[in-house]
Amino acid sequence: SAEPGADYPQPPRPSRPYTIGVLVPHLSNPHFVGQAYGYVDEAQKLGAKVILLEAGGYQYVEKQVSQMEDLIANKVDAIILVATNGPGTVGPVEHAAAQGIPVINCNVMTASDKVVTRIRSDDEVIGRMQADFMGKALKAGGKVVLLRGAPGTSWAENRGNAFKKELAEKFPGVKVIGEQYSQSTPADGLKLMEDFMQTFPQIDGAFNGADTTAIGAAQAVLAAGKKGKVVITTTDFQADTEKFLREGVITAAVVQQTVVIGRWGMRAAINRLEKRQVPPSLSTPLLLVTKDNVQDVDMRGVRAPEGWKPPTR
Amino acid sequence: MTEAYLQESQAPPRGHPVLRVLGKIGMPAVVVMLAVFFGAMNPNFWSVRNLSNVSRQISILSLISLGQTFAILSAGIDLSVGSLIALVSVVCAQAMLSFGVAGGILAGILAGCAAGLVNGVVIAKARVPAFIATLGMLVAARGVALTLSGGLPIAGLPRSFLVIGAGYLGPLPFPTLIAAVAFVAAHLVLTRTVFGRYVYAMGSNEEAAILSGVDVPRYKILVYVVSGLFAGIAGVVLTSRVVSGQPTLGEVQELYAIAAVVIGGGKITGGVGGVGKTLLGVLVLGILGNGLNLIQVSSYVQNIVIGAIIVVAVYVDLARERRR
Amino acid sequence: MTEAYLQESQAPPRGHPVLRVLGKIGMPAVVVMLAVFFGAMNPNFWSVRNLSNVSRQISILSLISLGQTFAILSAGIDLSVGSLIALVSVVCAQAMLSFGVAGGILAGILAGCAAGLVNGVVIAKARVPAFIATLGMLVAARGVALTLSGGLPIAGLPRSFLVIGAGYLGPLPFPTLIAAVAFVAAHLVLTRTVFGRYVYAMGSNEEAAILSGVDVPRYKILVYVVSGLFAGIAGVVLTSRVVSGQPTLGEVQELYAIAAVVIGGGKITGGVGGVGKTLLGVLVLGILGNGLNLIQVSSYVQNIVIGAIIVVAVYVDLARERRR
Amino acid sequence: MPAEQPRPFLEMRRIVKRFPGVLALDGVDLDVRPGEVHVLLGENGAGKSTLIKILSGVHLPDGGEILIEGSPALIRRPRDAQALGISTIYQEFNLVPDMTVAENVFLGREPLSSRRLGLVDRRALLRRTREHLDELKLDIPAGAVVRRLGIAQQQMVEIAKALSLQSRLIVMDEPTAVLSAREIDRLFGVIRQLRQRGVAIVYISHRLDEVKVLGDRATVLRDGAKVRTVSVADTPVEELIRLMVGRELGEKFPKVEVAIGEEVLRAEGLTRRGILHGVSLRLRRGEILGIAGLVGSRRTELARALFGADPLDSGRIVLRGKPARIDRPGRAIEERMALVPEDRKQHGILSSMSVKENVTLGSIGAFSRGGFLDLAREKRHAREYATSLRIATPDLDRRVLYLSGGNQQKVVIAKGLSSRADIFLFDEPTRGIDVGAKVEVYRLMIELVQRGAAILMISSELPELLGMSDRILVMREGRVSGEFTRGEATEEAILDCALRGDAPVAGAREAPPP
Ligand SMILES: Nc1ncnc2c1ncn2[C@@H]1O[C@H](COP(=O)(O)OP(=O)(O)OP(=O)(O)O)[C@@H](O)[C@H]1O
Ligand SMILES: Nc1ncnc2c1ncn2[C@@H]1O[C@H](COP(=O)(O)OP(=O)(O)OP(=O)(O)O)[C@@H](O)[C@H]1O
Ligand SMILES: [Mg+2]
Ligand SMILES: [Mg+2]
Repeated sequence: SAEPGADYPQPPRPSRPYTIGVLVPHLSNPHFVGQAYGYVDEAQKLGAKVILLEAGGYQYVEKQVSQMEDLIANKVDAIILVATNGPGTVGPVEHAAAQGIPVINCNVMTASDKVVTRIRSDDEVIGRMQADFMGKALKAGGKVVLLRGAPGTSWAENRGNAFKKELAEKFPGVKVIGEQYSQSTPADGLKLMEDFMQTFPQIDGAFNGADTTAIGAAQAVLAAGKKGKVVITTTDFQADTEKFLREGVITAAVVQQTVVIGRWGMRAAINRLEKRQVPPSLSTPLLLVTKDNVQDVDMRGVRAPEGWKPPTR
Repeated sequence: MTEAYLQESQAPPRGHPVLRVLGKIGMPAVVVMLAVFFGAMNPNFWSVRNLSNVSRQISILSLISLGQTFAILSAGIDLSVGSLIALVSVVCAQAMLSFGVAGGILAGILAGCAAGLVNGVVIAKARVPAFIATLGMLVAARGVALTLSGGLPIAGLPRSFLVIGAGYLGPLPFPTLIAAVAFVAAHLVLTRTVFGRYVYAMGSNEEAAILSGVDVPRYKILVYVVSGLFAGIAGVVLTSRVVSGQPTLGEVQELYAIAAVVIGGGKITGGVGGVGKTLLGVLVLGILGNGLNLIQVSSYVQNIVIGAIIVVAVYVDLARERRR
Repeated sequence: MTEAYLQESQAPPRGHPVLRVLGKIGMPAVVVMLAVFFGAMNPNFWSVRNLSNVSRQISILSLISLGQTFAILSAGIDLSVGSLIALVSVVCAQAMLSFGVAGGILAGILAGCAAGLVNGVVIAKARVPAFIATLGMLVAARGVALTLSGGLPIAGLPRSFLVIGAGYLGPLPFPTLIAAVAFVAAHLVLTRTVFGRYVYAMGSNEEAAILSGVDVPRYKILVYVVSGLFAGIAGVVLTSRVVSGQPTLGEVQELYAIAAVVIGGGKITGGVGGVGKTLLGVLVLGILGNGLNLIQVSSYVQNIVIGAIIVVAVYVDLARERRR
Repeated sequence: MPAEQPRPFLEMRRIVKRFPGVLALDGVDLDVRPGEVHVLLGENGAGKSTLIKILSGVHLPDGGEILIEGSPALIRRPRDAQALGISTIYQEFNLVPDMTVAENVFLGREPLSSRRLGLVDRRALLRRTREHLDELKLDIPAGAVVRRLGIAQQQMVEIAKALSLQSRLIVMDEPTAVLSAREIDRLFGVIRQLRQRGVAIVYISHRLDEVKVLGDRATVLRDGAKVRTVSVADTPVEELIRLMVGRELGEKFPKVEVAIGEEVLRAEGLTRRGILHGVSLRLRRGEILGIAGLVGSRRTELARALFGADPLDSGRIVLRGKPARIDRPGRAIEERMALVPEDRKQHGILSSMSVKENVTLGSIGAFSRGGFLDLAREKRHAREYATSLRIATPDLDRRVLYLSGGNQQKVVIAKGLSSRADIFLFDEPTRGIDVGAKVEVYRLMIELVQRGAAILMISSELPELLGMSDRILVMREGRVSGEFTRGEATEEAILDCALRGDAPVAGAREAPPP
């Protein structure tokens, strides 16, 4: 089948090797490692050099700002930015623009409009898709909880809010009975779900802003012997998510094609540097994965290949 | 001694009568109060299942707090325990995939001890302050964990391994049992062995200990190996709980481990404290974490409450001290 | 005192000859070494633009490290500075939207001082250990910041406010200037004023200070207000730098602030240290953070390198000490 | 002493103070007149320091009242006492080790160049400090960091500080405990001047000879209760002792000649740059070797060097005929040596640990099997020493922190004695302990040598040296400047030998700018 993301095609290999700075919030989960693979692999194909920097977490806006300054000082040709935070990154983006360094904004949006293009799969849509699935799955009505994810991050806010809005509008029968933020690790998801199940005798569904917490929630549900009795929806598709989905513990995953985001970001950067037209915004398709269609998912667009690691220098 | 001066010479702290009554009993009273309160707000708090949840949830904190107790008693500190959990988790999982369950567990625990050994040698031999030595390890160990794992969780661990985190013995979850055993063991070591006595001696007056013939460097190293060992066990248990090796586990746990020791009544400058006190500290934090979720306090507000209670709890405990 | 004893009584540490040579000069040597190394690896390091970047990047750490210097010198500690930055940022931004730039700045700085005051009173009056009091504040202040802001960044600050973070005076970024002024001020206070004397006195022997009639509680409170003040300034500058109020700013910065003080040569147990030493510590951390990016060390490995260098730097510095 | 009785400057009435498990003061009265030196006597733990700590605002009394010149005074904090013109030299040092002498002397009342900004006038600070130091004829640099001073120099700084307050009542809690002849003379000189100026002085000491020369009246405490106030002039020493101890003491120095055996310790040319210069000595089984010298003559450094606590630049140590490499105290202890250090607060006690744990720390191995402790046996062992040294403590689990100064010293001695050692290094062992206990310590020393041990005793109390030693070495500026046999040794000869050239006890470094 065609390489995923073929609908924003790979440009011809440019005449000279460009140096592209890539800034991501962190590199400690499959989502961003997959994306990193997208950037690095695509850059290789396009003969470009990548400087890949992580801020260490969404909370480290300041560090990302500094890293961006460092890249500018280091005179890179273009910068691909996955913003730790919308407004927080405005300053350096405009600074880069002023220095004539084009900025491509991927996955998490900066509030500045001085970017060449925005490439993402929309958080609102992710929230809505989970809501629609949840609503249909609980057509009889039911009680759901939200494991929103990391406090203070745009994705945790936006996905959760969109989920609640959509439910309220389309499925009044389905009630949100509890929601909580937590660090997005399986351990925190596990604890949170355990506590939810103590708080509420009856839970029919659990929304997850990120699959890190979903994996924890799945454990809790398994341990409570409630497998299949709780509809667990989540975002993204790391190995454990797939395992639990195949086992029927996690019911549905709205999957971002992180590798594709990476490839498109790099392609846009090169196109821009080669003076080609770049559309002001591109959205990478989302996949709704359930037990039934899991085998048809093309992992090339979702995950880095087995054993690939971000370049260590 | 300053605290003698403060203790004997100042009028007992004023403050709300309830506090003053509590003050007579101190930290145990705080623990009971919290439990009663949450139980009243949500009966499920007392349910066997929830209590066993709590006990399992605090097992990790318990383990690293025990290691921390050794470090702090000896007038040191171990900031690296949180990162060590991540390192151990990754090492344990990777080793397990190639050498099986036993191999993985062993590798994980050894990794913890090895890191502790490095801490110990840097502190005792190179005489770098414990704060700096273990801060360096905090940063570095996280880096190693990320490098080894490439930032990805290590999935596909054998089912048999998962019992450690998920299994039960009667109503008691395995992690709880492991923590309980660890508590007893640590208590015996601190109160009944030469090593334990020396831990207190180093923390109370290192120079006097040296002049009394205590081989301080040697036992200091041992202290951090012990702390690493407990981090190792914690890392293995947590890895089993989350059925995968995770390079992101344990962040800021070091602060809570230290908090547990000090909340219980341990002195951050060493020499004073013990396993029993640490247990109280762990309970306060554990009950808060679980109870506030059960009564559905928003996670933002939870921070405020937890912050306040930590302070009040210690205040009440000291109020008792001063009344002696 | 132990290390005094160690200095006298232990042979100078063996170890690599290079280290021994460095040992003669200590921390300044480390700073120069790092700069030379990174400059050699990437000429851009020495570019005016990059140096001014570095100076701006370390301005925040500088400010909170100064506050931390007061706290640690007085034998205390302030774990809350990181969270206070977030609290200040949110308060400052929200106030600014309704009361304009000046109002916002004022509100932010006052928020910092107020939180510091709370820390101080809890420590000096309720006599809760500084570690616990400020740990409580660390957790609570973050909660307040998140609650006030609903967890979301506060955008739309007036352009005029942004000069604070982005403006220049000649080649010097404003944040750098602010930090520089703060350094001078703090130095004068510590070396020339009665308050400064008392900070050292409390940290070196609190009992003696009390017996000499120093109003220790009062000055302790002042110490934490000062720390809060610096956190306030840092919060405002950072808010301007990230052109928005951010409830998640400053995490673990407290550890780096403490590290800066100790790396420079301050004694974690109080009484020894100073603004100059702290500056050295800040430089080590700042140059590392920037240089490793410039020579493109993978972010995973950066952790390992930073962790190692922190330890080695302090070791080299102590080697000098012992040679005395 | 004036016949008519001037109105007392200070009256303390029915003072009561309880500590957990102890009734430290049980209705004690004390009145002090202007221009008198009022001595407080009592065994260790009798309540002397507690009484004066209440007077200086360190402790709050549980009962009783304090009158200054007839009017009730409320003393809740040290500052209150200072405001009332009361200054105190405490038994435990209370200087700020990381600050300079000058900063310490004026701590809390720094001369200011700008009151509004609270700017310290450093020049005035140094100048006025020098004035006070000169009054005491001290050549300690005003800019020296206290940490680098010796224990005796520190004590003199404390005295300078107390005097600089221009107080009307000065309390001195065992000021001479760490001083030797020269400093003591200077101190007494000052005290007599103060008395002339009508300053009242409360003086605590276990050295009865001092009490005799200095004291006007003495108030004796026993177990927290006042026994009696007597006129020193009309009361013989034996009587004072009986009032304190409540029983007759045997002879002061229960010296027994023991057959001297073979050499167990030989030091040859011990040298540590700037500190020790080619010190050689021999110590034999059954022998008590006394070391005399002025403060700063490096006796402590010698002991520490022998014990492996300080490194040597050259010289060798021979133990029981075999050359030994003692590079750390651990080795010394393995070689069955024991050290009773001079500075109990810094090197002696582990204050947050119990009396029992302190006593047995050095010999803990003897009570353990496979690393596990036999707590019962340990306790029995500790109790033996606690009782034989008459350590005043409610129980063996009490933290040493809460013991009286002298009882802390007894704990340190017990710790040294309880080890399996047969070579003992005692540095000022009887410092601050009461007459009864001193005799007890001497007895134990005799027992040790009778059992074939060898003892090296550093002391600044010549009578003690003369009374107990078989031989006396005199040190000066890190050198052995003389040796006397028990027969030929006299106070004059030793003092002369120690003083010769009267070397300055200076040399502490200037402070680095903070
Ligand atoms: N001239 C000097 N130069 C430097 N330091 C000195 C000098 N004189 C005394 N000291 C300090 O005073 C301390 C006490 O003197 P030291 O212990 O060396 O001799 P000592 O005879 O044992 O004195 P003490 O009678 O107090 O035991 C020493 O530790 C040393 O630090
Ligand atoms: N801070 C304290 N806490 C508990 N007990 C104390 C405290 N200070 C003193 N004590 C007890 O009070 C009693 C009197 O102590 P104090 O120090 O007054 O004796 P002292 O007469 O000064 O003895 P010394 O001659 O040894 O200095 C002792 O039994 C001591 O154990
Ligand atoms: Mg006393
Ligand atoms: Mg001495």
